[in-house]
Amino acid sequence: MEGMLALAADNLLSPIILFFALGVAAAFARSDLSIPEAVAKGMSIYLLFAIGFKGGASVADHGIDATLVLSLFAGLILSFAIPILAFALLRVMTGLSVTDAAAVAGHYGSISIVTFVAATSVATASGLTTEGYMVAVAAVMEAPAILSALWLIARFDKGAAQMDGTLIREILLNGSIVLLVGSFLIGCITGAEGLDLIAPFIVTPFQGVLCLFLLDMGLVAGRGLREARGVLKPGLFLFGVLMPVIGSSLGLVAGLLLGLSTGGVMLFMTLSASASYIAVPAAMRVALPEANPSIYLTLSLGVTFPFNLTLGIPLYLAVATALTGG
Amino acid sequence: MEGMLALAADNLLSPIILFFALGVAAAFARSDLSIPEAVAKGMSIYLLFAIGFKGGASVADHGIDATLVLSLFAGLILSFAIPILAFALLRVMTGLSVTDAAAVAGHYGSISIVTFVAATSVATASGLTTEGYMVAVAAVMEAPAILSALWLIARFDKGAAQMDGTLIREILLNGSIVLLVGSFLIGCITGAEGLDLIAPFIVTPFQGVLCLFLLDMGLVAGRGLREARGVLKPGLFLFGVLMPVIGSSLGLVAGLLLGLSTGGVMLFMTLSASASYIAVPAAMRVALPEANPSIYLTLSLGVTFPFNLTLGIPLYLAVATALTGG
Amino acid sequence: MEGMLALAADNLLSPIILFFALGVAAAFARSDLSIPEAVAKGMSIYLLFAIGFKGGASVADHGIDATLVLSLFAGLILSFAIPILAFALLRVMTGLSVTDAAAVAGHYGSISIVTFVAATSVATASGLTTEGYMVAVAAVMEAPAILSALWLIARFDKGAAQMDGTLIREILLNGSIVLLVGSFLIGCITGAEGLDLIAPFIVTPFQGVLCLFLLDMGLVAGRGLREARGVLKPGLFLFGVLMPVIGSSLGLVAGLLLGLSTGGVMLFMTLSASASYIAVPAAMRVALPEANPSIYLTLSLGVTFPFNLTLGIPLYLAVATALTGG
Amino acid sequence: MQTHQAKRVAVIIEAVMQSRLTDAMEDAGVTGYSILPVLAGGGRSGRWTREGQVGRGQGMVQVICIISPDKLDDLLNKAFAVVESHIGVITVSDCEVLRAERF
Amino acid sequence: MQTHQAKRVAVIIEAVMQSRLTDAMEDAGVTGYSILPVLAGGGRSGRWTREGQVGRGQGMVQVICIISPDKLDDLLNKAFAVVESHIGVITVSDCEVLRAERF
Amino acid sequence: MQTHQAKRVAVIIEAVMQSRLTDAMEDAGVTGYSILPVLAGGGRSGRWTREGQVGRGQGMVQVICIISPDKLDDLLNKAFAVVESHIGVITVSDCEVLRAERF
Ligand SMILES: Nc1ncnc2c1ncn2[C@@H]1O[C@H](COP(=O)(O)O)[C@@H](O)[C@H]1O
Ligand SMILES: Nc1ncnc2c1ncn2[C@@H]1O[C@H](COP(=O)(O)O)[C@@H](O)[C@H]1O
Ligand SMILES: Nc1ncnc2c1ncn2[C@@H]1O[C@H](COP(=O)(O)O)[C@@H](O)[C@H]1O
Ligand code: NA
Ligand code: NA
Ligand code: NA
Repeated sequence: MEGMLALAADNLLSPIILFFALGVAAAFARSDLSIPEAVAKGMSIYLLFAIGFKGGASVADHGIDATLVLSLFAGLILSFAIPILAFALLRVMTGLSVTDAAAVAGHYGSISIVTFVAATSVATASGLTTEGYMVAVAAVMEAPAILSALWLIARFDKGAAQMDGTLIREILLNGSIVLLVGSFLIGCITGAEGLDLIAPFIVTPFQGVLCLFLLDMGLVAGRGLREARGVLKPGLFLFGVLMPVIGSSLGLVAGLLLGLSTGGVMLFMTLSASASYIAVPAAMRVALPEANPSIYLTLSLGVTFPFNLTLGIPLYLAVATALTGG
Repeated sequence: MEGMLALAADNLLSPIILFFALGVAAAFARSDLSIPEAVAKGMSIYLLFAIGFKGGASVADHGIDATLVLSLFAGLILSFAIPILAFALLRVMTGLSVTDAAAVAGHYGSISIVTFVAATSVATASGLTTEGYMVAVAAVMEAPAILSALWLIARFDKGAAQMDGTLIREILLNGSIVLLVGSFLIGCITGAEGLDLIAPFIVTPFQGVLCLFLLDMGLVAGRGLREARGVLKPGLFLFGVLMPVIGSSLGLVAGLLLGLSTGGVMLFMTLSASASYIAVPAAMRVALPEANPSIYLTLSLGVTFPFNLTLGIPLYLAVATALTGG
Repeated sequence: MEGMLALAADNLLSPIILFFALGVAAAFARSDLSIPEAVAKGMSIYLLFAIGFKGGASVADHGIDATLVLSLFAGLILSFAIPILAFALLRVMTGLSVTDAAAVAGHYGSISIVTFVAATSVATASGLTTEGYMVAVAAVMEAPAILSALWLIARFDKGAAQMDGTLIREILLNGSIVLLVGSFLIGCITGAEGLDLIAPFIVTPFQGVLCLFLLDMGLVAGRGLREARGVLKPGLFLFGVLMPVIGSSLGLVAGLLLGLSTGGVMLFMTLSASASYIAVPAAMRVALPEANPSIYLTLSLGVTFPFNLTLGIPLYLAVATALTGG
Repeated sequence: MQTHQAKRVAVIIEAVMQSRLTDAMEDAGVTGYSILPVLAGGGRSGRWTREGQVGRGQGMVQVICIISPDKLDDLLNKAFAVVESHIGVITVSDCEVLRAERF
Repeated sequence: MQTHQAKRVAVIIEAVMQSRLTDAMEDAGVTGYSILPVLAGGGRSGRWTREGQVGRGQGMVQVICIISPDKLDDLLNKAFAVVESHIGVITVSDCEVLRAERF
Repeated sequence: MQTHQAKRVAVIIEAVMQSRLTDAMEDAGVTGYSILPVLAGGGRSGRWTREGQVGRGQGMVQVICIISPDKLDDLLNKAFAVVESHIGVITVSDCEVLRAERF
């Protein structure tokens, strides 16, 4: 417990969190500090490229085993299942319409790659090794949640959702999925040799880029919170901090059943706890235009992301350590 | 003296100066070489992030002392005072209108962060250590000069300036100030540990990014000089090379009184000698739309910046070394 | 021969080729994966900056000799000559109009800098040293081919080309030529010292940036191939793989006559084999608006570039090794 | 100089709907269209800006299409079918063009 | 298709004045506006381009606002008060819109 | 508010021809022009996008010029001479401007 508080404490003082806070503060103070869209996109491409490749290289290192396949499968199930749980919770906890509730629910079944990266850093910093294929699990968990959300709509609010083949393709071949999976596979193929070649680009400077990227996320999140003041009712806010904890417990169960390492369990918890703010919002604008974007964006980027970053990750680490006896 | 000439000579042949020259040459030759706006902004964000953080980390290292506070205060005074001196000088040396003179004066009270960075590199290359908090002094010196300029207008050309609360906020919460100060504070908080984490991003590649950024500055400066041929009268040009020398002498006095290290004195001279070309021009467009931008942009970016980069910095270093017996 | 197949094989599995393939695949699958224009331009500026500087630094190291001047001259000749050969070939092999044939021919006399960079990596990986001034040869070969193409038009299709002083200046002071030559000269001037200063920026992360850049090229090439399905007739395709082989043999002769190192010969072959997809297309749009861009873009970026990347380079390396007994 | 009557249709639409709109336009037989970036905006659903944004979920683009008047109605119907349930603005204005044969 | 008369107000204004203009527009009760980037330009005060620029001091943006004719005058007055002492261009043109209730 | 008749000339032209067009416009004595980016487009010569593009060979820009009606013809002639042999679209529409003295 104490250890966990200590961990939480110096997690709070880690550069990435402080830069996120700086961004939020700058946005609230209405500073004109901003990072160009192209640079922000460039950084996110860099992050996907780097973690995908590193994950693949480490798989090439440790070899493929049954757990890998089972983990992917478990991720798939969780991504499908969590939105349904979230939807039920939203209907009881908040006054959201079916459409809004389904849209929000979809975000929580999917994942936030930056939260995943932050968790990986914390794990590494605490001397834990993590299964490289957790990156592939992350990729697998991105899209199914969207389908669940659309199914919820079809189920509870006949015909509201606008679904077509193009949309399915857009969801499954989403840029970040393609880049993450592609880099992962290339990492698998080229292995340690490939990693040595590009490590000075994707390994050593990684933490620095991550800091700048979190500054940008802070700016965007802060701006969103300022715009959406009205939206954030107590019930919603509560959901935003409760849902990740619930999600993480599902990830915990999966991780334990799969017999993952302490680090792996923690990452599975983090994936299940995190909410998407890139892939899912775009899909929702196409499929559920009536759903209010400021609700799901504020919740996922303004509440759940900071919660996971600051308190969630240390919590998941502590629990994973305790229960895996790692 | 000789040593200084030698220093000036190989300063002139340093990559950063050569890349600035390349940019100017390309612009004069009307080559279509150009760096995308987003990339240029990205590099300037990188530079502010890096020097702010490094400065903070070194303060965390050496601890805070009275000199820090006094230096900030001295910077504040200089930034307020220099424009008034510059204004007087402009009125006697040039035929500029009150408005144009005040606008130009504001630029010289403020600072150019790249000039500061270049001076730091030269100092380090000459084996000098510099006070990390000079970064904070740089931040403090950015804005006050603008207020001085507006005061000059109010004083000598009643009601010409368009001043309002929004403008004050924009000036004080200017993006580069917020990023520089924020990174500085985060550097202070996370200290050596934080620096180790992101050094491969902000320390080792720094000089290379600086070269590319100076190429861009050369392109912009060269384009500006080409556009503003007519503007640059002998009197103005003379001011552009005289003012930094005068400014630097004020910085020298301040640095000596504060008892800064040789490197610190040199940086204080550089800050006082340098002229803004980012924050101040933007503020002037809002507050003094009648002031002719090509005058202050050409002077600060086309004359004073290259002067400081090539001759000024070695001069300030030589003087600082001589007078601190460093 | 066997050695060559082995080489070709693991060349095919090198990260840069796999990322190019990933890009092509993503484009064909119509994924929305894309790299912002500003980031793509930023990466290409980085690559030109880096190889130019490294080339110059190595010349500073090994000193200038007669071969340098002769190599530049040889490059000039080849760039002028190859288009004429290509034009003749196109007229017999394909049904292209004079205008289209001339436009395509111009691309093959010029060069692709990324192909050159890829070849350099392969050479280095095989423990070969290469003449640093080959970068200057690359720069010299960019423009003359355009003039040849325009001459061909003037010769065979009176007055079709729209040529003027501005265009000549645009061609000769093309951004990539200026940056490449400028960085090369600065590398020469600052030498090993300058290189040490910025090596952490231009050397160590280089391969990683190259991977991302090839991902982008794959995306663009794939999109182009999808758009231009109709255009790529068998005859054209054949030309796209035959011409580089022919071009490389001319480069081979030149390299042998010049007495270049094995690596140098291989690079000369690569330069002669590669086709431009940046400088020349832009010039052709201005000078030969009637020429169909999808023909020359598809050929150079969609056929010849991948051919050189995958099979060409190992072939050129094998031949150069065999004939220089290196 | 000889000019011809034409219509300028400008649609400010969400970036995520762009390809759907241009597909619909090609259905309607337009000979061409151009897509312009929109940096920021404000409306009944609040303010937004692309600054620092990574995802495509937020933000609009402007699709401009010059067409001959006789094709207008078909285009509007097909375009509206796409925009209908989404935020966005469709405007039509008169303009004159050179090289009428192209529209 | 049923369309309605509206006005298209396009203001090319310095980037530094953007937020002041949009605030003024919201004052004037516009229901929305869009901001388009301007890459470069030329005028009585010379040529400019955004290429390689870091500061916001130089450069313009285009603010587009579709409004119902009855709101035009108020908007122009409020917008002009902002632009008056600055460089920039205000144009008004007629257009037709779908979904008139939105303007 | 007092406004004055003017013409809005919008030319969508290849990026590589931009400087040639603006030179021609200055020849024609325009008082100013603005250049807007175009992200993507489609036409008789196919679809294109700037995404990931390094070279300037592909892609268009939109050049906007507000002029007084009396200068229109000269401008169109000079502009057309540049665009004639290239792809691109020239449109002219009526608009009203404030500060007519500027055009
Ligand atoms: N009257 C208008 N003029 C120009 N752009 C508009 C207008 N109304 C809406 N928009 C654009 O469409 C977006 C969504 O509008 P709304 O649905 O009203 O929130 C706004 O953020 C603007 O970018
Ligand atoms: N007639 C015009 N048409 C289009 N844009 C213009 C016009 N006049 C001025 N501008 C824009 O406004 C900026 C400042 O104009 P000026 O005050 O004339 O220097 C120019 O650089 C252009 O971007
Ligand atoms: N009718 C049109 N409306 C708007 N933009 C057009 C139109 N026709 C062509 N364009 C633009 O001009 C480019 C070249 O057109 P085209 O010559 O028809 O291939 C297209 O890709 C569009 O960007
Ligand atoms: Na989740
Ligand atoms: Na100063
Ligand atoms: Na070639």
